[in-house]
Amino acid sequence: MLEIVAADYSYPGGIAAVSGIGLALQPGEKVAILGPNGAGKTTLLTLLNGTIRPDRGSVRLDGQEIRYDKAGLRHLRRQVGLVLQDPDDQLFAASVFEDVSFGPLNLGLAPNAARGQVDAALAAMRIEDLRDRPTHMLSFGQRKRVAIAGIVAMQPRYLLLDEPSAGLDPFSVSHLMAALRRIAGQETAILLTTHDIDMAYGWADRIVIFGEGRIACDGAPEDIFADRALLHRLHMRPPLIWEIAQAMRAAGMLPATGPLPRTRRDLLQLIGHETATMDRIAADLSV
Amino acid sequence: MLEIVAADYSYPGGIAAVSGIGLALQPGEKVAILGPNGAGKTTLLTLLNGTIRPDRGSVRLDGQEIRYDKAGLRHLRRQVGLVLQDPDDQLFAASVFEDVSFGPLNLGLAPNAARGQVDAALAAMRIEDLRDRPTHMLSFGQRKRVAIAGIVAMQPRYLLLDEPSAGLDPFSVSHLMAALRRIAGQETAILLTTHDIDMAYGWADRIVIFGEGRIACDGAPEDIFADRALLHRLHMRPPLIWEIAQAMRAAGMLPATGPLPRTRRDLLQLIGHETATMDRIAADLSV
Amino acid sequence: MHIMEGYLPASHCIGWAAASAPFVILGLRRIARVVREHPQVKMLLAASGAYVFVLSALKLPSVTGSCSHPTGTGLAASLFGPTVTTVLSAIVLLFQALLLAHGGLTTLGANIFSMGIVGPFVAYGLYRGIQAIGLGTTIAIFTAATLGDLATYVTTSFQLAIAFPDPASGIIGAAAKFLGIFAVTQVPLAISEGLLTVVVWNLLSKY
Amino acid sequence: MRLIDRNAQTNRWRRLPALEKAALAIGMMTAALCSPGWMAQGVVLVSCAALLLWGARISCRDILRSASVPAGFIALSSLAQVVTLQLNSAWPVLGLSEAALLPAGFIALRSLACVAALLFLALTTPLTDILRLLRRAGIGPEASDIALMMFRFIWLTLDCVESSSRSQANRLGYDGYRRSLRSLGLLLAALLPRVLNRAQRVEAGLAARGYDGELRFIDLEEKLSLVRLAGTAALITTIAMIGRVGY
Repeated sequence: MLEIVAADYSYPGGIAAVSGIGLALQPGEKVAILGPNGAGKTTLLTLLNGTIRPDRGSVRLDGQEIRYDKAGLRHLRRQVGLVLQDPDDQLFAASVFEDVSFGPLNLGLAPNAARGQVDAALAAMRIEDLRDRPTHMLSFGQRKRVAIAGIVAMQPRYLLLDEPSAGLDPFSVSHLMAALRRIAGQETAILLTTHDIDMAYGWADRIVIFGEGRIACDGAPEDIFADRALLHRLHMRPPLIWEIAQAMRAAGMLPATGPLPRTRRDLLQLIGHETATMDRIAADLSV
Repeated sequence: MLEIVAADYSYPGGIAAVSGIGLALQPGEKVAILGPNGAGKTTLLTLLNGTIRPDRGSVRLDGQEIRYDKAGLRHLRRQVGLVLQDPDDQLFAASVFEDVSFGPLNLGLAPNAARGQVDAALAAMRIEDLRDRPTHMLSFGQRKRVAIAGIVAMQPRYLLLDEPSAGLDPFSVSHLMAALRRIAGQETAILLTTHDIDMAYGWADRIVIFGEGRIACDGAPEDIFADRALLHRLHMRPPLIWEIAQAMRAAGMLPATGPLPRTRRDLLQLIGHETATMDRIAADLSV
Repeated sequence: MHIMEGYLPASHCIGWAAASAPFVILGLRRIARVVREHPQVKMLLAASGAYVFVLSALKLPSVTGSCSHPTGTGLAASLFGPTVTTVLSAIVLLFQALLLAHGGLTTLGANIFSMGIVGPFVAYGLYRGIQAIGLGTTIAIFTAATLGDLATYVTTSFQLAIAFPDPASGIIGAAAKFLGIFAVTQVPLAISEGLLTVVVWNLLSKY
Repeated sequence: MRLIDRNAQTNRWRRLPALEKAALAIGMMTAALCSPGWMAQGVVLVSCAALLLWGARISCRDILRSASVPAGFIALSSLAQVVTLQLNSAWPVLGLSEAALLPAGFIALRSLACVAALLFLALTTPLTDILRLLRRAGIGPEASDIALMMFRFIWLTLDCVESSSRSQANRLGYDGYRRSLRSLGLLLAALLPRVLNRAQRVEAGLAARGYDGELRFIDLEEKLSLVRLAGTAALITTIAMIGRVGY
């Protein structure tokens, strides 16, 4: 388990970035963090991976408080991988393969083992075909996937991603989320930040909302979005699908019980299903 | 009218960015361009503002083909403002006010007149409070608004924006779109690129879809999204609101005629209205 | 390695400023000429200057474990030639004084002389010379960057020695003292900078 | 790295004319540099500290932190001065010169006073204001435009370097000397094309705003005040006279 406990962090100059935040990430979980620009989401990720050190509070891995010396950070970063928002900050080597092998080689793996992990990461991100391409000739979406592969190749148990879907077209986003779903299946926990509430609602097991440097709420999507007063205070809107489904339920167009649809497909099916039922009823009546 | 006619452009190295594109922008219009990463959307904007010159074809302002000498470009850029995606590519001065005053001064305005246009632009973008702040100490969302103000202060008749909503949280996006709606009201045409299909659907009078360096379609939102085969070929999905409304209409939950809802609020009202009607009917029946 | 604000007597400050001025003016003229022909060079030089500045503010891993800052002028001189590097160095030194309080305004002339003139010219001369002999680019770049950096440090030590001669052994003795004291950080730094410049150069030539 | 700039951008005196602040700083620096006596240096040191603390309202901690690096260098150089070196015997002999103690102390104090004057300027005045001053003084539009853009590019480049080195550290790129050197080399090599590319994009971005080769904007500086200038002149004259006395 990766935890942050009662942590404060202020930027030089005294501006508080986060205060009193606490969060625990269980193996295998899929968690999405929402919140406005500048609310402290990125700060949380960099705290969790030891890049910055909390002014107060602590970060714990499997119950042990992490140490900020070389060995301690090395231990932490083997298990906690962080993908930054801008892929250009993360690609250095001339070719995709070389770049993705940077992490595994630094882990001290033998060339053959490293090669295996690189190939696995390229396969997980579905970019085997980019293997030998020069990094400076990739498109934005490709660079983004290569940057993620660079961390995935280190096989962290906790994968943190800062705005992985930012700047991608919807088709690339759905590909990326599918890749993250495949990776999360293998005992890896994923924690990502996003502005895309609908995507978060369809993907995450758990949603955390940040507001003004604090964690405003943390829980199952159904519970979070049911609290209208809270969302209003945070200037947030519930996911469109959730809101429409709620309105339809209130209007009697969807059954009053049962799980709410999470994705576009779920909702459309539900509407179609209802139609089918209504058609059947209508047919029954007309008999 | 700002037009581009049968234009081709290839990047140095011979990779075609756009080919045979044609588009006309009328004063006062609100147009959104959709399309995957790398389809040529940004290239179109830079062609329209004379930053790059088409290999074939032409760009015309009010029927006159533009000249690419100093005076010609000066004339074009007085009327056609371009806001780049990355605000850091457009900001250079030390403080917000100084930076926004750059464009108006370049137009040859006297300091006092320039000052007035700067203040008007800061007010239009609702960033009067940032007036005195150093540019390199602003957040991403703030820099984005300052970059737009820098162009708005030049009071162009055609305002082009490359991915204005990218990287912004939903609340900031709705603020930004409201600001753009205010500006568009004043005889200014706005053309923007985006990946946010739902936002485009709610905001634009006209939608243009790019695919592989060509304009795949251009027209009213209702017509564009009705062509399922085309969208499928372009790996695009219709807006969620449109799709749900269609499904509900097909299921008989919404009336078969009348305009489709464009925004979240429209749709929710429509669902609520239907409920009210049904309640009324139920009440009538029970009488 | 810079001489701090107020460390040199007024006469030395004026003297070194006068010695540096012609080089700076020469470089400015050259830039003005190039900018007139290719206006976009202005932005490229600004970006390169920022690169050199940030490079000089980076902490460099050092073999002795201590951290120090490279000058970056070896790389700049190899890329842009020595006269342009002099102007960029002058701006970088002004910025270092006003953004980091490294060096100073009164000692600007002396620091331009060591870091903006002697360093780049030595580096550039070695780079061209060694290439001409045919010893290969890697050796040329390493030697140029390392000795360019060392030349800056030797010059600074002599500038201090002329200002503060040793009561017993004069300027030579004083220079030996300054060289000795700063050698602890500067010699490993120069080697690191040489190695780093080679790594960067080799990677850049791949693009 | 951002400490001095942050204060320059946010202190209470940031909008005062750069000319006034520069006149005060350079006047005090000159007075300190040219005074043979100890007292003038002390007065400069104290006045600068007082002006920074109570005038510009800069925190004591930030002043000390920005002075720490130059102070370290001054200490190291002074060490070289108090040590003597005998070269005329068979071996070079190091010794401690008592006679050199006093002059070395004086140089250190003078240097500290000048650093204080430099910090007064640096901590109260945004660097771009100083560049505008230099431009008015006639250093040529090329150099001043390059310097102005360089200032902007420095922050962009620094952001890139910080994120990039963080990302390399995330992938364990800074374990050991060899790996660190290689990682830093990779970073700098990837950075240069990025920075040059940025220059091209900024060129296009400014062109969209009517850039024709000259950077101009309306500044927010306050008007020159004769009262403040007179005060400055009086302070510097007093320090120069104290210096003349010779203590």
